[in-house]
Amino acid sequence: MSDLSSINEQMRSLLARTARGRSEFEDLVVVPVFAVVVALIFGMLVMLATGVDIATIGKSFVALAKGSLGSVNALSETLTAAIPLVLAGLGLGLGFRAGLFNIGAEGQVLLGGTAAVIFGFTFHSLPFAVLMPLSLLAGAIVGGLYAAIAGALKAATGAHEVITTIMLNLISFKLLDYLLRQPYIQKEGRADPISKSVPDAAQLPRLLDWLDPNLRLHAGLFVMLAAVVLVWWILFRSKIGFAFRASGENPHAARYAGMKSGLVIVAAMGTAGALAGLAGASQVLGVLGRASPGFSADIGFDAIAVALLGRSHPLGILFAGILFGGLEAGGRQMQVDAGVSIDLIAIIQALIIVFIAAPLLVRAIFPWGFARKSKGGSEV
Amino acid sequence: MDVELRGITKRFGSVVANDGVNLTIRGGEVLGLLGENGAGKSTMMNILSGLYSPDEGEILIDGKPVVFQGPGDGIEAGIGMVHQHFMLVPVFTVAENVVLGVEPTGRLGYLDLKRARAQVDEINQLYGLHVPADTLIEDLPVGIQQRVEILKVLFRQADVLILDEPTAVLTPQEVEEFFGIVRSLKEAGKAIVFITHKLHEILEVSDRVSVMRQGRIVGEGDPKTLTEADLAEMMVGRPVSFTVDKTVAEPGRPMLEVSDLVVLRDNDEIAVDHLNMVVKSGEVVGIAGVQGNGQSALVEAITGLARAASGKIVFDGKDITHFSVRQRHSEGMAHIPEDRHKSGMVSSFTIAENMVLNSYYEKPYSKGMAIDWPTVHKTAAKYCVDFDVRTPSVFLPAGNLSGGNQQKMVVARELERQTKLVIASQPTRGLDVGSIEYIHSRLIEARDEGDGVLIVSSELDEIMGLSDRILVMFDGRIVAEFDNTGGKADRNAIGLAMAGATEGAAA
Amino acid sequence: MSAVTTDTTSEKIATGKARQARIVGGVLIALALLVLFVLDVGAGQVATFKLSRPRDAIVLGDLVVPGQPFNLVAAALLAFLGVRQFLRGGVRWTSISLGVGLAILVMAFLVWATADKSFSLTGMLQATMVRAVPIALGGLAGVLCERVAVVNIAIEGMLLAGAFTGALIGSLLGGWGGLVAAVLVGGSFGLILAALVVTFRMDQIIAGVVINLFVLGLTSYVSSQVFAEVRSLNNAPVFRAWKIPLLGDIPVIGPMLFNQNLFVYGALILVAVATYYLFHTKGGLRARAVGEHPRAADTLGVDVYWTRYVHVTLGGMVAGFGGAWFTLGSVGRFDENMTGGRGFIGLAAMIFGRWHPVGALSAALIFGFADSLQQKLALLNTPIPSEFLAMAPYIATIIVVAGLIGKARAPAADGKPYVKE
Amino acid sequence: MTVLSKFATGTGLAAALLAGSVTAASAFTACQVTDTGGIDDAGFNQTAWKGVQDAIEAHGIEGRFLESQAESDYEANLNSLMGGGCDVIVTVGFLMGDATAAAAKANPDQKFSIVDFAYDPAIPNVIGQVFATEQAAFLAGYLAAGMTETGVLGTFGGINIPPVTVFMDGMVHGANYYNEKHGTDVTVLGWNPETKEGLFTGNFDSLDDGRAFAQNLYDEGADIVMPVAGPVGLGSAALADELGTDELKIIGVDADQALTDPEKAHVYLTSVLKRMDSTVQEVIEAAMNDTFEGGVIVGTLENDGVSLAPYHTFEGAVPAELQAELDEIKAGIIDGSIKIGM
Repeated sequence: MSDLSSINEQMRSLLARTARGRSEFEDLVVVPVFAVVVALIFGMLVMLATGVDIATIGKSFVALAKGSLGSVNALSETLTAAIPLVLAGLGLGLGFRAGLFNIGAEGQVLLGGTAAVIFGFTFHSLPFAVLMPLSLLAGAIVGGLYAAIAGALKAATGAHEVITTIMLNLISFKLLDYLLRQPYIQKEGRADPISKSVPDAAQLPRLLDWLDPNLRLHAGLFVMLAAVVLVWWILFRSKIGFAFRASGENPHAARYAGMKSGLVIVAAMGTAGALAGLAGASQVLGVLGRASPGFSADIGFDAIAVALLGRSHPLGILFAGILFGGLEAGGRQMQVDAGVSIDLIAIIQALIIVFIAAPLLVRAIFPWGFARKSKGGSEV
Repeated sequence: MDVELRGITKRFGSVVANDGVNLTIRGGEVLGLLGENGAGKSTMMNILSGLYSPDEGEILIDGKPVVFQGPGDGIEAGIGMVHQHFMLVPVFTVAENVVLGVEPTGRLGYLDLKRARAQVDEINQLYGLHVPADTLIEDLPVGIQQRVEILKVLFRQADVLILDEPTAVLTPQEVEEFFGIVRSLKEAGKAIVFITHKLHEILEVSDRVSVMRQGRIVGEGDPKTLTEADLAEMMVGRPVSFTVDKTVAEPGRPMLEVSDLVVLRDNDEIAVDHLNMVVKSGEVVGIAGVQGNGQSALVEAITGLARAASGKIVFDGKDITHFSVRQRHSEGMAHIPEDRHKSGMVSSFTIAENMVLNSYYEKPYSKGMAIDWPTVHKTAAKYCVDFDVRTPSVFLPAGNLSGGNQQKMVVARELERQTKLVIASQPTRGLDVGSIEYIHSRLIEARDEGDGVLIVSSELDEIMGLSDRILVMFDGRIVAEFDNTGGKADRNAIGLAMAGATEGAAA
Repeated sequence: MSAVTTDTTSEKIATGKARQARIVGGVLIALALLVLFVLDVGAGQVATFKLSRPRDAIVLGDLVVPGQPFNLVAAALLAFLGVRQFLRGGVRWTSISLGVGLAILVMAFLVWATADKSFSLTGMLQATMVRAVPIALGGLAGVLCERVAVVNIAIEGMLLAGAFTGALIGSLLGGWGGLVAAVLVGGSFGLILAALVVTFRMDQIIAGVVINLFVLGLTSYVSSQVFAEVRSLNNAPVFRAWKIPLLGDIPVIGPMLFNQNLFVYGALILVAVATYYLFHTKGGLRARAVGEHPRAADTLGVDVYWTRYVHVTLGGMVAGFGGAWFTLGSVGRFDENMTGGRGFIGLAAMIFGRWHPVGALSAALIFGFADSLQQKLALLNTPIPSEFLAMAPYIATIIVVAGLIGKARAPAADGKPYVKE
Repeated sequence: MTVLSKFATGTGLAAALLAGSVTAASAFTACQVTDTGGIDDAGFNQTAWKGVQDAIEAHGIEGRFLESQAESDYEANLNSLMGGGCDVIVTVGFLMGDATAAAAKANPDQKFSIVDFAYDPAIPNVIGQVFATEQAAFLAGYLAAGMTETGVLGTFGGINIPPVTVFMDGMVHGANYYNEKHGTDVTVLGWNPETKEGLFTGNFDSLDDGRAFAQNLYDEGADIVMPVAGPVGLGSAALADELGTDELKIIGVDADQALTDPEKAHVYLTSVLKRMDSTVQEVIEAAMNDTFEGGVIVGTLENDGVSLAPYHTFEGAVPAELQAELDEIKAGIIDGSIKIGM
């Protein structure tokens, strides 16, 4: 062994953080930017192919921008759409980190939202300060429990969560149809499946209605931001998050290290489901005011894309969710102004993920965008 | 058939696996190819068999250059390879495995399994392999599986057979039988490349030897005129002694007592069968045995990864049969797992994270529900210095380290703590000699500090070199025990016990 | 030596299989109680099942089942099977007993639901077959892909693409043109999936999810952007039922199997061909080897990438064919998201059917049966909420996936990319 | 009102999209938000849109529409039209009732109209358009009962909501009235007006369900089926087309489906019309002429807001006596001498 000072020197150098490499930058910034740009171009080609003329295409992109960023209302809509996407996306991202591919966010959103509604109107006499948070919590708990079913099955029997969560989604749709017909839940005087309304005291207050009553942005925004911070802390600072990540990267090593794999799976699934349930709750308490069949509107599926685009990192998911929220709000404007179907947005979203999830593909298509010695990715 | 490799170079990323290798293989001759792990032997043979294509250089068969696009071309040219990790489909029968790729077919692509069976039996007869054609591979013992591999190669009428570390899974007696098969193949005019890192095997069976180091051929010669020491020096690049320096053990109180332990596999088969054993403090106990005789299950049961179906495990006087992995860990049990990539580390995690992989929840690394990262980083840096883990930073992913440094990282994590019992499973598999020596000395150091040390290894040389006492495991039981003070245990008797013969010593 | 010790230990240690046999026994006894007390038919009530339509060539009388005696016998049979399982722990008979038990349960349930009413059994079986077709074809597509170790979550998207193409090209070129185009488009999405996961090593599940999103977006977009304006592009001819002479006139079975359209026959033939191919030909052996141990296959000269490309593309073509059923085999018109998750159910059918074409078909028939039964129950006004019946197949799938009833084994390399170096 | 061919529908839409450039002078814009069935559902969304198109043709105004993908889109879609320069916003469907009310209350200066919903109390800036659909459906049920050969009729709905079940009610009551008058025993499968339960696809978009449900009813003996599920009914029509109209006939709903689904025109015995096109146009005209006043427009047999469509290919098949009875019943309903569901 060498003398003390040289050991200290060695330790100091070991503890020096390495600078972020070019490849990491490409991965985190260049590829996503690329993906979005290419997907938009492809969207344009699709429009051309379906006989939309150039002027209308131009108009639709203007509308896309205007509808997502162009006004207070646009921004409000973008953020409103982003809230559930980010919340559910955080859950999925956390699941991905733990090696769980949870396709079931949709069902968790549905049941979580329904639970929040039921809790809300059941205890309608409680004051706002109690009822609103508890309703959110009810949504989170039910979403978490529903997801935990898939987790428990995986932990106990090895049943693959992709299949079980797909099945749980299908079950949740039927379950919701059934629940919404129950006299206790169904809105008075209605024969169709629709729940009673959420009382005012359970609603997430709208933030900007003093400006304009049509601005729907609600206090779920703060729930979303808090969730971003919380998930970041869980993943990268907490002990349980360490176990999540270790299990996700190498379940054998996690088991060897004494992490109870079953517990980790159930906990990760539960947390993911709780976030999805929260997404559903914030949607009903902040936007819809009641539950109806399919009120989740594919939030759970879009959130998969959001989590992938955000690289399962809480901050990435925040940005990705806002981007997708913007696409949704802008897409609506696109339909109004240019008469281009909002389904175009789904195509663009799918393409974004293709390029994100297959960086090899991006590199194959655009070899000149990568691995150059020059700094920065501005050549994109 | 003669084969010549000229100037073969192969790179994986920035690593040069083969660097201008020249090699000649002749019919009716056994060429021994010797080298440490990572010297580039397997890469070269994969190039020869067509699995990889070389970046530079050429292959000549009987003087004519050939280019292999894929393994199919290698087979076509008469080159067959028996891989170190068997290339058999477990849910297929022997016949199906053998004919895969060269299937006898009828009309409409109909797979003529009857004909396949007949052809398999024919070769069976010819070389005396005795392999049942209709049994599923997963139901066959390892030794027979290897014969299936040879059968596969012969079925394709290979003239050049490449045998990659074929003896790793065999008992000494099975090795003898295997050498018999090799000799009969040689007599039939086949060219054979025998790859190993075991010196005595080279001397026993090969007609010519080539030694590889760091991707190059560093020496060639006639085994009759070479000694083990010569070969070892060529292989490592410096004189090495294969004996581990250690004092006579002073066994103390029993650290680990296993009694009547039964462990089941996933399919309810019995892996460990009413096993009894003791490891005392201050001694190294080695478990010898052919892979697949329940060693892994035994280690898993002791460390808490597998459930004991019945029996008792006592650790330093405390019954830990139903303790969790974590409880055993905090009681002072250290575990160096048999496959570091699979279970010893998380490649994408930083070295620092790996250093606390199984202690992150304890003081001083945890505070409340969170992890105290500055402490973790400092500790990791200290461990790296102490155990000579060579890396520029503890923030790099562990996957970036070389194999030897990865294993040193694992050993550092396990041995830096206060431990009472060290369980090391295949602690030096796949490492270079330098790392092997280093890890061996740390294990002996642990013993000298009063730990009980249990070594499980399929390398009999390693067991013989390290252990004070040797237990032989066969079919889930300890079938023999040998005192190895001063390395005096009878290698031949151990070999017999490994093959299941019980007339030696009783457990 | 080892044999003796094995025997002594197996007495003491309860094996998983024996435990499973006891669980099944318990389940069967519970079912017997269910039939006895819940599916309790009033005395004298009869269930009438219509076997023929008035205009059928051979007209059978109605099948009239006395409700109470039938269900008492059913309960007794269930109880017998259950007790036998429980006591004897007959490991070999476990799944058979359970299968028989569930069949008895379904019959008892039908008798109970139909007590003093009637419905067309033949019609229900025919509908079962029809509703099973897209699921079976989706499942078969899954089998082809997963046998070479590519997980295909994109079956849903491929079905949808097939349905869309069938409608569009069918409108322009007629039914056969539409069918060929649907198969080709399904195949090209298979090819895209193969390219993404084999060549670009994208995560297989993500790739599948993306294809689903993309197809849904694209078809919905074109449907609302183009079809809404030019209706003639969305008006394809429908393949009518072809009655096979003689066979089609057999009561009950005839309408179910021999008086169907191209897609039903196609599905049955494809299942037979796929079974022969996978298990009795050279190509099938190689494909399965690639799914189980790709490196072994590679060392023997089987081109793993090529094999995966081919089979995933074939799977896509089968799914494209199944998708065309929605338009060319059913309604002649495309509508947004008209496959409604049937691709995912096909995936479940594949697992339910243990990665075997015939298994996938059988599972699809079970799903189809549940589906048509649900419609009948709505007509019969049973007190059971139809939602629960609709859930039953999904719950069954979860139970199968969880291995609670026998463990299904996926191809060993399933879902893992193969890196050649 | 002009009959729209399929191409006219297309060009009409295109004209609407490009309305800004074509009719430069107009300042008035009518906007429509569809429910999840889509603008081309051959049913009530399409019929309502036809009303807008008719207004475009008649008055040279601008028209826009916005399709809802899911129920949760209703509010968002309405929102994105706010400040978008719509002079009147027409929402289509009972399910949009809550969203429309909320938007109307938040935007008292914006004129709204909703199809299939009436507010009680009325909202000053919303005109509800409701229809006495059961009157026309009653006629359809009577007609079907007179035409059936098997003595079994069938119906099924999209989801169990009043605008759907009112059709089914009318049909059952019409058939019962026929039984009463003729002493026959015609049954209607798929709906029970007393328990308010029956056969529902649970959606308004799976055409394949439409086929399967019709097949189910056909298997049970029905030879005339009325699907009340928007485009889902097109699937039933496909089945009838395949089986032949001797085996199965379809009664269309909302629009004259022999016209909106021209390829399958021959399978429609008749259609139960809800003339949303005329009420929508009426609302637009009211908004243009500043006579817009919150409240309800009710379409009845009397004001031709609901009616039975022509029989088209079945013109010759309906016996004259039956037609005479139908005319008589229609008069009876209008003068109140026949009460439906009594």
